[in-house]
Amino acid sequence: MLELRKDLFADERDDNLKEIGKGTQRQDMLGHVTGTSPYFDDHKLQGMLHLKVVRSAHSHARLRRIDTSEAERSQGVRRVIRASDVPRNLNTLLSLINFGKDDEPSLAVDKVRYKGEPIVAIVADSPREAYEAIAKVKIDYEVLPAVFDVEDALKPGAPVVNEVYPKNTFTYHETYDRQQLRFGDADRALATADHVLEQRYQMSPIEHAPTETNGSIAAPDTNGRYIVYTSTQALFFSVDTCAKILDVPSNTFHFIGGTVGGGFGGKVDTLTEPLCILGAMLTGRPVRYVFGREEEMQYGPPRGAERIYIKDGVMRDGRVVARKVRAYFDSGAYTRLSSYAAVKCAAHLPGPYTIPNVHGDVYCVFTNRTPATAMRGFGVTAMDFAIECQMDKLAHLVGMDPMEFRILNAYRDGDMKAHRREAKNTALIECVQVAAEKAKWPLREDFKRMSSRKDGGGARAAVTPTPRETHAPIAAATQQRTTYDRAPAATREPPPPPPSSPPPPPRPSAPSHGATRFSSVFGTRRR
Amino acid sequence: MAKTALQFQHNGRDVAIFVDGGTNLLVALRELIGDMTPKFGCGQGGCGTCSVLIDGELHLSCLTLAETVAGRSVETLDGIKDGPNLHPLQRAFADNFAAQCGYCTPGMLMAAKALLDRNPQPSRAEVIEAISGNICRCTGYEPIINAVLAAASGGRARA
Amino acid sequence: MPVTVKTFTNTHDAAAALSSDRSARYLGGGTLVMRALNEGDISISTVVRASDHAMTRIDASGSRITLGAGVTFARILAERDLGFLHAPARSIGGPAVRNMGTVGGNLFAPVPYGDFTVAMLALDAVVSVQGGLGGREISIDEFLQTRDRQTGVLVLAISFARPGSTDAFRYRKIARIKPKGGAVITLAAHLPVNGSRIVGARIALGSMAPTPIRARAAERTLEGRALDASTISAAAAAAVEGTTPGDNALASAWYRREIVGVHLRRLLSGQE
Amino acid sequence: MTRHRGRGIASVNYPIGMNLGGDPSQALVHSNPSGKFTVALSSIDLGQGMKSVTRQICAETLGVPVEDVYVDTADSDTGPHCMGSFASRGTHRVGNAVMAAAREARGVMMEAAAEELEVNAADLETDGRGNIHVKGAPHRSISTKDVAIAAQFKQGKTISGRGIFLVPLSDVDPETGEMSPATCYAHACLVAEVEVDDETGEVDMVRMDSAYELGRALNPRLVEQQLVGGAWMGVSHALYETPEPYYPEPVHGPRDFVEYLMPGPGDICPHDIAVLERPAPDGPFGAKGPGEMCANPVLPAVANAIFNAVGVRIDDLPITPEKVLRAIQAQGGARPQPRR
Repeated sequence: MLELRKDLFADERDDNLKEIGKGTQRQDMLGHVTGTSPYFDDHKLQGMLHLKVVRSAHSHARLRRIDTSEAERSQGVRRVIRASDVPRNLNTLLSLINFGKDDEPSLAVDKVRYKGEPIVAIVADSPREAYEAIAKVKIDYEVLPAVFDVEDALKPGAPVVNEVYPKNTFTYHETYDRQQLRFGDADRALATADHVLEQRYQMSPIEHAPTETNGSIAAPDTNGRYIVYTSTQALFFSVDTCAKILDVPSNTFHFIGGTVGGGFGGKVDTLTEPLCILGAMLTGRPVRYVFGREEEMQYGPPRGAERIYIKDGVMRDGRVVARKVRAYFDSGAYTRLSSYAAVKCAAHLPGPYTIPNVHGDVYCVFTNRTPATAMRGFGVTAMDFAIECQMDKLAHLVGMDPMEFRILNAYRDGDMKAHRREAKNTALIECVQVAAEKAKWPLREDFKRMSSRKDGGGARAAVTPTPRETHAPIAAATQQRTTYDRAPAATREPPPPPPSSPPPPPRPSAPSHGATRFSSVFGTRRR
Repeated sequence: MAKTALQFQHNGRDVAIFVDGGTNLLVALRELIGDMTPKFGCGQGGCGTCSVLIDGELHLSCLTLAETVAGRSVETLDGIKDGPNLHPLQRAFADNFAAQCGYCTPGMLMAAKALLDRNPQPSRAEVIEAISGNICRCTGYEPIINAVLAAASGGRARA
Repeated sequence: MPVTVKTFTNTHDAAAALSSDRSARYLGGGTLVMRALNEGDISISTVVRASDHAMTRIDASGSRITLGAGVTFARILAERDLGFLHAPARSIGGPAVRNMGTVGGNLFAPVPYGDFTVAMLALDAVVSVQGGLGGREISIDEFLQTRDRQTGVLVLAISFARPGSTDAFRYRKIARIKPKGGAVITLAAHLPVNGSRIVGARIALGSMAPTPIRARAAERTLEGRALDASTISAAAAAAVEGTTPGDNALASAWYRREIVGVHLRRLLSGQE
Repeated sequence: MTRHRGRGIASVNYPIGMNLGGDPSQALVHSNPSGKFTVALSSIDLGQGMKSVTRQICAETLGVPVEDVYVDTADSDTGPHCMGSFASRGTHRVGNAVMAAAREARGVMMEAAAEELEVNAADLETDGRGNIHVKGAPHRSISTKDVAIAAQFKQGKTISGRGIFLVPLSDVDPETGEMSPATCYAHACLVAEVEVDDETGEVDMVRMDSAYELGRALNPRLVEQQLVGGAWMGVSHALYETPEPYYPEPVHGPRDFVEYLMPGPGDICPHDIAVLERPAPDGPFGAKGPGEMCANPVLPAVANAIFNAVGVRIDDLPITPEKVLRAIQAQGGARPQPRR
């Protein structure tokens, strides 16, 4: 049951609208209830072939020899696609926005880095014939030690998962093995806090489990183009990824999609389209490549696991004065989108609370498992779990009601957030108050009267002096404040670094490959 | 490849096709008949998106050997409308916003129809049981349960 | 090689076809064989069917019940005389799977499937099979112990004695998902009573070993006793004895061992 | 007594759109000669309602009934660029692009109407029912259909508009993490009530009460779909789901919907939702985006409710019966906390 609380923030809204705010029927509902909504797989083309991939049997292995000769002679096989057939067999999804290094082949070349990694693709007249050919591909593996735990992967001597990132961590700003967040002096505040609580949290991987599995159908179209029916969640992402991997201009493709049987983040990776189009290019026939359910569950990318350590300092009166967070994103064998999630996660710290001292280190770590990708709440869901369990424990520790504890610490308009931007348009306090009301959870009067719009800013708008770390470069990045952001309130000069500190390493002059720079111009990708 | 001739009733019409050995009914309906309303979700019997009625009984078309429907009646979502008019279940699903991505909807509707055809006034528990073989990843099931109950009580909008 | 479908009108011919071809599998309700084909199991290249009506016959009129191997769970649920089997039949899949899945196929279903067979094991069923050379009857205990070697035979029927009272047979499937979920464990108990004493108790457990097994230690604690609190506690304490559960996606071996006694106690004492 | 009830809460915020901005979306809006509008997008409808919400935004902005607008999604030949459907960016980014395009189209439509009515375009208004009239003089009116005919065949005007929305890219300071990750945030607080079986560790959901602040509920029924379905997914993440049940050991991964656990229709509980609307200054009609954050408060709220019920803290997801049972055993039995 849903109730609209029009009484709250009414003065900030114009409710005199005609179409907005109405519970209008979905444009696609009639199509859905009659089964006529067109999903990618609802296109059957004459003479369609079927593509299946041979997947790695091992989590980490060198490929000594791949023998496809018998498979090529197998009944109904139109084409065996090997790594050497892929025009540009190395990519990373976010290269399209200039973030990260190419680190993932479409078909494994000399090494497999996770169980289930595609090695060879078979295009055959029927799925059955493709399966029969798969059984005839002979692969000679040299099994290598594998690493599955994010903290083990960071230990000296750990197996190198992906040679592009030999330290098993994504490289930020061409230098850092993590994304940092530094706001105030967390260590000093922890030293003077009434209570300190350090805890470990673990988010599981999650499978998106859309009822429609990932897939695409590609076919030669008139005038040398290819038509592609796809389940992608990001049409031009997929167009440009395919153009890069297949080394053709993007207008070679006519992508059609837009009606998708659930995605939740699991259909961003453009997993089937490049090989499907390549199959159509190499055979001149329509090709269909659809994940089976087990493939979707085990080799389709999951939401990655996250391990999070939080150390908080809290005062007897309930104020959280310091929060120190170390988080590890389990990216699996390749980057995909986890590098991005780690930055988003750092920006999310310390949750929707005004805490004057925040210290965050967020790592994107490579392990020998199915590469992770985006999912609903990407970069935030696990951190919210950790933070909110932690908040409950802190409230318990100081003997406060957990609702009132959150209201007390909630950010308000005008407060300074840890990523050094002013909090605006906040409404956490009101949400807590309304939820309490709905759940008949008693709040004391003064907590019922608190507001996101009152008593923020002032001292809460200041950046606490933040010590520089001796190991870190000191030059600050050029800040591009958006029109929505005001500069932070004046801060006191941070203390100079200890005189004994070694000189900082030189900082790259401008962000380039691998730097956290999000190009706004999509489609004019850098080669 | 040897093919087997197969005749059956598809949504009240006689159809004849030739199938390869081992072809399942889902593939036969989609690729040979051209009825795209049953969907592939798993091929394992776990999701219900391919549900159809065979002689009025709910079956999973992906686990049905096509040859076994010879001479029988197969009903899919494409056959439940009354001419241009929606079936009361279709109307109730729409009124209750019981679809998001829409991919599970054909199977859900067939499961619901199988229930209402033999039990026009089911309890909430019976509705839950009836759709329990169908996976929905979007809605949280609540609007679907409400839609089936609404259709049973005369297609009225949600209570 | 494409799949060949062979349909026979009698079970002898079907059994002969099965036993003479290692790549042949018998198609019952389709939930195992069609799934395997869909998933690319190329070890199956012949599908054998039998249209013999005996395969789908239910004989539930007397004290000895016989279910043809092709009897579906939906048909059991429609049979008033088989009320004591409604709980195990309803615990299989959703409605569509129950319209398709068969008693015979369930005998072969690996963990986490095969719950109905747990009930059959508790009821001391006898399995009628037809091999290439002839028919025979084997106890379900023996059938399950040798199940891996039974793929070449055709199961014709399964039979068992009707429990003496509605209270004498109990069944419970512990699943995480409701109402349709894979079993964490499955429990079935047949507790014949003579006077007030239990005589010939059989307790069967699913997911506590690679195939359904008897909880023999727990059975011994019940034998000759009245079903009172202390007997139930003793049975619960002994439930785990002799089991060899494994880890799977639904639960760990540790968890299964921890809860099997709890659920056996609840089953025996009629607790939710 | 083996079953214990407990309540737990969590409150969260969520950034709307791709972190750091730099994620543009475009839209094209055009009218056919009878005044019916098409919105061309390359954005994807995954079920979240992209087609429906942009349709309402377009109709409201144009001042025409929603039936006069149809949204066409995801054709790379006809739809202009969009980053895609993720990061809660659909309503906010695409909605703004559609609004900009519709505003431009409306401008042409009003000019064309002004020419027909021989008035100044600034003196005209739409009635939202397919007519344009002089402010304060409803009888001096022309239908959008007649305007479209006149524009096309008489005046030679295209009633169409282009829109793009771009939150500028923000850099990140490598050392301090200073950045502008998002321009607006949605908020939520959720109370979960659970029942825990202290002999088996099983957790049942009893009910949920929640408040979500989403800027503006552009279509409350679509918002309800997201919040109800999203909270279900939150319960699923909290108690059931994992493709790696023995993480980090990669064994016994589920292969089907029996082994991959998600709550069934018999596992759901009543959920009472309040929606708050504090408009985002840069949102279309103030809207933010409910799509992703709806699941997030459920996970910790459930974990905290379990603590309240039996006194154990499970910090590893999913919170399986095994983890609960091990923790209860480790502390020597359930320790129910004060009921609240």
